[in-house]
Amino acid sequence: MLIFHILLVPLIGFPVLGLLRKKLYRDAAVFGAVSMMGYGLWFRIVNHRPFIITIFIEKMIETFVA
Amino acid sequence: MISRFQFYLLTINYILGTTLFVLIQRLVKQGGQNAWFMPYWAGGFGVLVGLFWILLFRHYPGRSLVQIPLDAWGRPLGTFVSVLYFLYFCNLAGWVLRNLSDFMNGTIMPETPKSVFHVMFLLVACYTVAQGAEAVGRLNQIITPFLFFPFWLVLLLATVNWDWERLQPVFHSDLGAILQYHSFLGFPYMETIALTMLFPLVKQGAGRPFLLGLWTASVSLSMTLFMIIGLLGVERASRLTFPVYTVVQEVSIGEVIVNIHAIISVILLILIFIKLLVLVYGASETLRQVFRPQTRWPHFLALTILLSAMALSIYENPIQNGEWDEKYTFIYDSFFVLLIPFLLLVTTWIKRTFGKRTKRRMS
Amino acid sequence: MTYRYAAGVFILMMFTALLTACWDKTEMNELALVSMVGVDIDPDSGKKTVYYQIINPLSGTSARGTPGGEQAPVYTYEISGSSFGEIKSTIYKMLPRKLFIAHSKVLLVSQRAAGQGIRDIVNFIEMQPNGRSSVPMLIVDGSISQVMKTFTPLERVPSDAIDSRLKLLIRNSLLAGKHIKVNDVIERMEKSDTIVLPMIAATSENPSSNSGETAADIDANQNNFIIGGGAVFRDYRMVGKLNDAQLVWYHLLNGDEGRHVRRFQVEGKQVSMELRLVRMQRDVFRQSDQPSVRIRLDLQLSATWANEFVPRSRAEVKRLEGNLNRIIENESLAFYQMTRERGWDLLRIRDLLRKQMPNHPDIDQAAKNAKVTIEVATRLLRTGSMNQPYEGTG
Amino acid sequence: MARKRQNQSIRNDFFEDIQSALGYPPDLVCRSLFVREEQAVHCVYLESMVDKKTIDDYILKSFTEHTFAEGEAPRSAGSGFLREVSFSDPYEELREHAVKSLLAGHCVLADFARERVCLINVTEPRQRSIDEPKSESTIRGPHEGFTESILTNVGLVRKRIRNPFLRFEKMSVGSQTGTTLLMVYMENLAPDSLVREVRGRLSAIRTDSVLESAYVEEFIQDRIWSPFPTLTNTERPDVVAAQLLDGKVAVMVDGTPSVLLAPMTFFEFFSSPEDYYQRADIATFIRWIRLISFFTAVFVPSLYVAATTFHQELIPTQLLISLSAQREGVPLPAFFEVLLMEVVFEIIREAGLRMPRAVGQALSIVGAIVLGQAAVEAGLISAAIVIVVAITGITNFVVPVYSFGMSQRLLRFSFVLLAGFMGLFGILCGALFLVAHLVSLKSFGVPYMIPASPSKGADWKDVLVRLPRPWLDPNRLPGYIRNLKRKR
Repeated sequence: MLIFHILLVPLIGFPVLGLLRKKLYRDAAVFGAVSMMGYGLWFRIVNHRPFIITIFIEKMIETFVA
Repeated sequence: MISRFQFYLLTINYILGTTLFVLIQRLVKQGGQNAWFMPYWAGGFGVLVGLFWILLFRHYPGRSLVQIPLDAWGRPLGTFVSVLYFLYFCNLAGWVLRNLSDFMNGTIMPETPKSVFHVMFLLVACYTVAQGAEAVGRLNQIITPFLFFPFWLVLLLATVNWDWERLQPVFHSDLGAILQYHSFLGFPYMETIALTMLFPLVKQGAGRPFLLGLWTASVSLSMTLFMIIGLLGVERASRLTFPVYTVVQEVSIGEVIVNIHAIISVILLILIFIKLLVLVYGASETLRQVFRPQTRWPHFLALTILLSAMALSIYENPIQNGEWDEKYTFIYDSFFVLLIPFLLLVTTWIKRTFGKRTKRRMS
Repeated sequence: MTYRYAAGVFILMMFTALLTACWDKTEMNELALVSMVGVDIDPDSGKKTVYYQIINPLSGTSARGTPGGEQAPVYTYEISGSSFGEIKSTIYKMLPRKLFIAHSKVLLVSQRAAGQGIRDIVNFIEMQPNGRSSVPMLIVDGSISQVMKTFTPLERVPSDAIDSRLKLLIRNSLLAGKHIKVNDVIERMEKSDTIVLPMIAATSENPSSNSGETAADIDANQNNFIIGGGAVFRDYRMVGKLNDAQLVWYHLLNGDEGRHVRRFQVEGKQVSMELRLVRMQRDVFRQSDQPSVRIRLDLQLSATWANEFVPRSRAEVKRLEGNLNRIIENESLAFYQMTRERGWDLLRIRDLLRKQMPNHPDIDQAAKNAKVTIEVATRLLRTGSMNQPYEGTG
Repeated sequence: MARKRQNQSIRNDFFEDIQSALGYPPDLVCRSLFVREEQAVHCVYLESMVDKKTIDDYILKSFTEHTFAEGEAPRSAGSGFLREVSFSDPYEELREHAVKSLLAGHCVLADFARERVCLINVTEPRQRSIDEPKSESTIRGPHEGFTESILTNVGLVRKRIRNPFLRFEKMSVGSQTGTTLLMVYMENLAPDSLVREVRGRLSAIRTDSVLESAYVEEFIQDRIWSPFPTLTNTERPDVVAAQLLDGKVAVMVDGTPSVLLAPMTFFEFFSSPEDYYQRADIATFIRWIRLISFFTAVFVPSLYVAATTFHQELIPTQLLISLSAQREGVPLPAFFEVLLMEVVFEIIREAGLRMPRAVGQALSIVGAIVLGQAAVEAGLISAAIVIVVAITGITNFVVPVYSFGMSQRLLRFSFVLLAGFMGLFGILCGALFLVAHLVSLKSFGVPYMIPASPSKGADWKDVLVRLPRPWLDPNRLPGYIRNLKRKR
């Protein structure tokens, strides 16, 4: 858990800070959005409650069809 | 720019990619002795779908799949659709990675954590994609002979265990069952939509090599199935998790040629890698074309984080994956592959006819 | 520049994480190389016992010629449990090294386990991630523990001994066939065919458990096991036995091509002939309502080992061939009748019918009632290094 | 009057100034001759740089024996050798000029009568004779090698290509060293774009010193972070001639025998001009040997590590038993064994290079055999490792270009690391990375992996096989060169 944060937070944080300092706001936003998605998924995996994508899509299809 | 021949090879390897791993067993289960026939009609369907895309791309020369919605539907809706495509590519890439790690865990490295495989492949894939589409095309071109010849050579060596009787009786079992297996249309044929991201980069038009590649891949898939059935028999091929691997594992000619299954694992891994390359290229290009960032590397980093997470959260276990495959693959894929392009085509036509009319009225 | 540093840090961090791949790392001297697996099931309690015969690498097979002659070439570990999966975990109560199945060469199954059914065993073998199901499977006649604990002379690793014996038998006799591997068993059983697996038995009641002693004993029959007889399997269950004479006809009629020498009684004279199958053809006819099967065997004869009598003229050759044709036809037909009486489809008639007439409503019944005719055509092609045996003056 | 005074002051200060500018070097020689009455001719040169015989025989003699008529140039000094600077030029410039010329090995002749300074080229740099290059010896073919003198080298190339289209372009690089570079190409064969590219890169070099062609190589190569050389270097004039005839560009650097050649592609490192000195079938066979030994050198140690520590099922049973018997009692993991032996091998090799030649040979043999044997006997490593390391060490030398062999070593180590962590999977990832790197690499605009990709079918005729020369097009150029020419 701790390892996960130690690994991922700087991995996402430093590039975001670097991009902000270079005033590349759009880059920072894109990078942040994509990597935060990954971060969220990783967070749930590390907690042993993974967000299973196919089950989610299955449910969406079911509701859509019904 | 990549050449037509490179694109042709890329199409073949993309389709064979995970198919040789995952699908052989299910196809044999569904089709019995006649499973080798299935790729032909599914490939025919794939060619039709391909023609449909080519029709769409005719209207937007030089534009890629995610730029077309931007052109047709305007910025906000177009961006939304492109983001959907981005997620679709990521999802497929996650799938590919997961298939890879399942294979590795199931055969040669049972104890290594899955993420190691994911991250390693992603690092290499990101490096390659960062060199541009040319690098992707050339890498594939260089590697293909090293896939093609060893694969068929190994399968030929395996024919010491060949038995014609395993293929009999021909066309006796229920042909309807073959036609019912619609998820085969979705995976791998409809997933080829990721290749359309490369369409504008192919010199002298991508249509013909794409369709030709689809058909070649179907033929080689059919040949592989034919050999698998002749070598393993329907009973075993429909139950083993990785029939291609087992076929080669059981080859032993004399004392020297034993244990050549390493070759087949390497081939399968490389095929998967090529599929991953195309998907990562699709995802990163989507980001680049839609959001137009100025830097490159941070986005690859973000992709690596996202994809490695996706790979772990695609499915919980292969049993659930099997169920998904039977019920939902076709619907899920056809949303991205048939529905959206169809809507795009319709709007294009409407725009064109209305545009003409307004023009005429103006003049 | 920052990116370059960030990339460096990132790659370094990734590599530390990737070190976990070392979990799969095993040095070669941490492996227990299994050469032979034996399986037994106690019919009363259902307790499963697995024997692992593990190669001792230091026993002198090494190229360096390590002074290891005193050591046993293999060690047999025996472990029991209520299921095979369980044994995977409990084996380490005794075994100090990581079990390594990939190079095992032979699978032995005790007769009593075979009688109860081998489906569990076969599944167990096929499910092992590193195991290969292309190993021959033999049925132990008698005590499996005895066979597993026998040292073999000459070929010091018993699995090698069995393996090479089987290879020699397949080439030089019709006592063993090619289709005796675990994957053949699975395939045949899944098609509800029958299969015959070779049997193995220990030659002495109490084999010596000291490899040095075994190696020093001149009598190779004393501490050894012998391959002979066949176990008939149907539906993953052993239903009967074939003796060596019957095995010959079984393998011949199943298309095995070993060169078998057998003595025939021709016109009151004894003659030993080597026969080898050249071609086999099986045709299905529909006669009235019942299908009938005609099996044509083309055999190549050789008088290489005919020390009693070698024909002198073309007429004699013709006569000998004609007689042999008749004898082989009769004997193999008798063999077929025997199997039919016992309800074993050893000629795989059912499979043949299923392929040739897939629309038949009741294949099982048809296979049982099918009329089988066997035609044999032999041709004498070779003589040995003598064209006539010495006959003396009497 | 003023002119007279200036003359006078020049007479007094000129030589003093030159001496002080050079820091009173011991090899500076000043000689004064009285020609007519007191009008002296002063001659200054650097003893170490010039051909004294020329000076004595032709220049000084001509002053002493003949009396020059007014306005007559020294007869003996040929036109190319002579440059004259008038006294009326600014003094600073004059001095600067004189110093530069002295350093280039000229003789400075101050002729006060005619009020001018003659700079006469009488260079004879100290150089060794032409002999066979040590690092690139051949069995058949010319045994000449380049020397440190650029003029000799030019002559060696000219000797092989007697063609008016052979072009030499002179440049000077290095703010401190002022080294002469020559860009050599065949005007009718080399594509313009390539020549322009090389010229551009050479003239963009900003550095203080160039002592060897490697300095130049680092500035003009395509990518810094790559283990693969995109230029090759050779000391053999026949190699340079062959490559020039293929339409390539050579860069000669004064003071070093190694000449750079560009562009180079991956597969060209496996063919050497010697291939054409041998029968075609043999040459083809040797090319294959080179390719195989490249793969052996890069992959064998890592495959060994992967197979013995991760995928034992790949090893045949008998071999596995014997290997595991060897490993019994060895303390180190196989990965460290291989790494250790590889490092030791590299150390021995490096030491063998630096050692005095007689000792070096003994050391490498002693090191390799005795050390390996002793380590096995002592139970530190298993015997198979010694074989693996020896094989890779030997195969490493097969590639004809030394710098390419170096890159193999780096690759080998990284592959061993990958194999140690992840087994076959690691090797595969490394190999894919390598291929991705190779296909993205370019050498002066030429894709590095040509003709494999982008593929040119016809070019294979001279890559994996060497067809007999009569079968090849007599005016043939490598495909990519033809492409570059066509693009123009």
